[in-house]
Amino acid sequence: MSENAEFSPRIAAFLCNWCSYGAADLAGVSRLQYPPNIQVIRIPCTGRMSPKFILAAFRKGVDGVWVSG
Amino acid sequence: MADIAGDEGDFTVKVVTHPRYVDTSKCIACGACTPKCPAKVSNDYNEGLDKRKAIYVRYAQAVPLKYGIDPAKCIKLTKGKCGNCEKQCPTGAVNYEDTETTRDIQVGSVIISAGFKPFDPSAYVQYSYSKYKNVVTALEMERILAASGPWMGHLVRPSDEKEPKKIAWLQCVGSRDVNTCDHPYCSSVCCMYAIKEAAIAKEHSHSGLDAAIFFMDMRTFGKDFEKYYEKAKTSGVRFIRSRIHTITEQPDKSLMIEYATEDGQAKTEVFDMVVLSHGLEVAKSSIELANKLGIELKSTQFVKTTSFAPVSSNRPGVYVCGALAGPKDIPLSVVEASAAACAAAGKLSSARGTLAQTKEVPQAVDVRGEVPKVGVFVCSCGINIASMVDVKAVVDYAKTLPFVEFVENNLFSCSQDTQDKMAQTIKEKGLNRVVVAACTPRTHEPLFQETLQAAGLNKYLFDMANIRNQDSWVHAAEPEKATEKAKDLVRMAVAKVALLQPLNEVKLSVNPAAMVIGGGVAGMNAALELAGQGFTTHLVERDAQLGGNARLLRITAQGEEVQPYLDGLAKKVMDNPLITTHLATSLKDVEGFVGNFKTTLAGPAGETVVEHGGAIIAIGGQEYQPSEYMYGQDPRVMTHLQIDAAMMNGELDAKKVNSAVFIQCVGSREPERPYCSKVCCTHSVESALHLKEHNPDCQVVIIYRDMRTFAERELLYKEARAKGVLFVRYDVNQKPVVKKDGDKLTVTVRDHILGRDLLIDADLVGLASAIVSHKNTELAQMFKVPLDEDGWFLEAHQKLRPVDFATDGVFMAGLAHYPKPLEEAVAQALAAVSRAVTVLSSAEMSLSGTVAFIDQRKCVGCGVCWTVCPYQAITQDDKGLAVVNEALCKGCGTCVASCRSGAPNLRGFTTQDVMAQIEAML
Amino acid sequence: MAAGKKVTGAVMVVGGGIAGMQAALDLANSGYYVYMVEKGPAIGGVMSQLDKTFPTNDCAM
Amino acid sequence: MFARRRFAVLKNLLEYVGIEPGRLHFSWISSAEAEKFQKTVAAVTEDVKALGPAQHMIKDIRKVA
Repeated sequence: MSENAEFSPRIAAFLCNWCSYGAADLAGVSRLQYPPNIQVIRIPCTGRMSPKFILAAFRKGVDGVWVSG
Repeated sequence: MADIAGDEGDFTVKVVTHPRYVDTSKCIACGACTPKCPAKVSNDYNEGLDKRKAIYVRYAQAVPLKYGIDPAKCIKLTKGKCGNCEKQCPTGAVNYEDTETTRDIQVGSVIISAGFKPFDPSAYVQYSYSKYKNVVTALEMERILAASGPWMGHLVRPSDEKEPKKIAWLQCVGSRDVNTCDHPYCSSVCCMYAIKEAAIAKEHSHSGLDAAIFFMDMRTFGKDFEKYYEKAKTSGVRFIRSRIHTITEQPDKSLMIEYATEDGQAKTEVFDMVVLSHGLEVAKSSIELANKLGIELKSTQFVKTTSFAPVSSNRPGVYVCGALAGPKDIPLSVVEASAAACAAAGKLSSARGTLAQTKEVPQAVDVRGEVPKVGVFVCSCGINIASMVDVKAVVDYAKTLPFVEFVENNLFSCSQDTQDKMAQTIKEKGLNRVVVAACTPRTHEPLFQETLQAAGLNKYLFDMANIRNQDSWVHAAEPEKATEKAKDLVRMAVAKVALLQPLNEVKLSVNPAAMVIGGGVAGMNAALELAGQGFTTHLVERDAQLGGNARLLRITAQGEEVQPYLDGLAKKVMDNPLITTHLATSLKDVEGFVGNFKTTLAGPAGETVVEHGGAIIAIGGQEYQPSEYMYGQDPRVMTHLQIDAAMMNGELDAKKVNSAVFIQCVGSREPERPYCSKVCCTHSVESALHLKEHNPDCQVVIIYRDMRTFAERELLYKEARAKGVLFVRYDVNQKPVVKKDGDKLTVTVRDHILGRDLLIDADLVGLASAIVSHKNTELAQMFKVPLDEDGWFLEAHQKLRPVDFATDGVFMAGLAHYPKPLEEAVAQALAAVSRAVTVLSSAEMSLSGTVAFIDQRKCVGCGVCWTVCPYQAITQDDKGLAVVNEALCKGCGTCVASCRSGAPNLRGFTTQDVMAQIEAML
Repeated sequence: MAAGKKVTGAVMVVGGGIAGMQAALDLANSGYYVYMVEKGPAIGGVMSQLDKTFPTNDCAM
Repeated sequence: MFARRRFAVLKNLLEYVGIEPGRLHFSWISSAEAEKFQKTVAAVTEDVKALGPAQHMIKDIRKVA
């Protein structure tokens, strides 16, 4: 799988404003390094997460979806 | 604070500001200074377990998030050399010339909340804290377990940084001990935090940690504490009833503990690590401050207050709260804080609003229907963003995006001058949407929203692209990818912002009247304070007279007589022109929401409707009616309240009682009531002391499971033992037995120390009967507030919002929340008033614009949304369709995600907004 | 309080731990000007050093 | 609570239309758990990387179907 080694996936990350989004901010403050593959969309609460968004993201062509409350 | 002059209502306080050597108005907390600082200093935040620099911020979430220089450790300030941080600082905030300043401040009241100092166990020879590396304090253990601690939350012991497999916690270090440290009191919180640390350490452990807690009495008396204790037992935490006398270090730095079991056997056990559960004490500086201000302290050095005025010091206008006025946990500290705020404000209500400032906001221009004209401001954040992200490339890219009218790069977007310039640009270029690509909206959205408002734009026409915290700072090794990601984030933000519509913040008028439900000690205090601050108050009491459970109480733990106080309180309530008392009345119906409640009362004169802006629930609790220990079968078996009443009305003559037995935990800590009733241990000790006082020859035996005379009540327990009251512990599986033998009443109990049964003849058997809730589900439903499993009202947050509900405008106080002593009920009453006044004192309140709305053309009235709504903000209208009450909606969006026909939507986070971001993602 | 006596609509809170912060917030939200005095460089007190809090195991921060 | 239940159902649906379960991740991280956040990002990225580019449900879904 030599091409896979080059493959850099695009991942849609839906983060809850009060929890995971805050953790992401704190990771920044602490300069914790992680791969740049995630694209963050801030949502007010995981309750707002509609399956529609997940389907739309896959349809748009992302390689993965991560929902974190 | 150096000194106070003047009197209540008009104090002049001298305040000394110590130099920080960093200008907080310039510091942007970028952290560039710290890596270059050559001075390494023991990190007091991590209890000295690791190092920090001389220029530092106490912790990553510190407020204000501004650096400061430790003058004792800074090489420039001590030796005149270095100056590295000044060179590194991009904003010129470092100022080595900073000096101490003194100023006088005029205030009406002073609240002292100087807190406590964790007891320093260095002086204890038997624990060898300063000698052995693997003996740590509980606060050090907190830092070891914390993700922000020296080992990032990995459970390791200090000597070799290896994971311990066995840890022992030793209780009562610096508490309940007059021999070594002169602290006779119980510190109240250590039992619970030790269990918590043991449970968390077990979670962090990879090898199934063996955690053992060595204790004298387990004092888990607060709300849900007993359940926590039981859970820890089930999860394998070992509890050993013994006070440790010797620790010896082994060659591998492990620690051997020697202890004696309850039946007198000597045992030894080796642990990898020992945690000392150290208590709370008053700091020397606080004692000095109190002495200087003329504030009276108790023998324990905590500030003296009374049960009836638990947050007032002896000096009028000076209030205290938190651990300075006695060892206590966080919820009670928060309660007292609000109570102190209430008391401090009570005397100043004539000057309310005279000094507080409100901001003027210009009328926003209507941008609906206009073509979006987006302004993008890309921040360099000094070098925080610009060193990793090619800011210029991001600016050029942003110019190519649809609807973008103007793009600009700023060095510091958050600085005041940039803010002013930004507002100017918005007006000049006619921008109607704004994106700031900078740090995080969680800290800076409100600031930029103010700038929009200042420029006459609705503040919801705004979004941020988080290119610092979630980009430049975390992808430092990949600048190209970080730049690409910044472009992606800007594109997504622009796509969203173009769709945003101005949102209105609904303004609600607030009816400045309050209702207090329950006319006991908590309810009466709440009503009096509300009236004292000028609010019309309705006090509703189910009984025909005021007073509640306190009518049957003799004295408080501090020895104050309750009845005279209660009579005075009731008289003050009846005489207060602002308080309308509704006796023999109950609630029938509650309509409305915060600011505008409409409550129907049913009383002797029929039904009346009362309008009010807020409500305080203080319905109290009741004494459990025992079915055990021959209660009701022999008049000599009595509950606490019966004994108190009989002592007060003379039916029980203490001089004539020759043998009394008190049985603890009657109905408490049982499977059907898995909680501790908190007050009964102290109550039995009070009654025992009363009997001993009137008849020193009386034999008094208290049969208990754990003596929970928490905080300074421990002194009463000590006094009782000194006066010859006998304490015998029983096991829950081997309860005492009360029998009638002819005319004789006998109590049999297994003595664990002697290993045999004791038989006691008794003239009086006192049952420490539990406090049970009224389980008033009707009232809970009327106000849309929850009850817990045991029927207590459930607060919004057990630590930080102990008298609030998740429902706005409704608060609680007293036993309705959980069993508690009188002074805590009074403190809660004042706290509830303080919280209620934050609502009642504003003529109108703005609600967030981020609320749900329903497109009724799509709604079929299926009811899914009002079922899932966690705030009961959705109801059915007369057509059977859903409507959102914006006053209750918190903007979580759960309704939107649950609807199958797409009728609800969330303003600011509409389905279209999120879809636009998804579309713009790649 | 006697009528006509000067009353200042401001309160000083000494200590910026959890209790001090709560008292200050309540007062400010009720229309009083609040001065908070803290001897350290940041507010938060001892609670900011705690990891989790009992009995809910919520993060103290 | 509702969210969790909904996602359990969705995962089955996605698998049915041919999206590997490893492409969809859920987690719960508190605002203080920066390190957990970092680890989770790394883990999610690794998992998705291992699966290779998404083949199904991209824009030309009709062709695939």
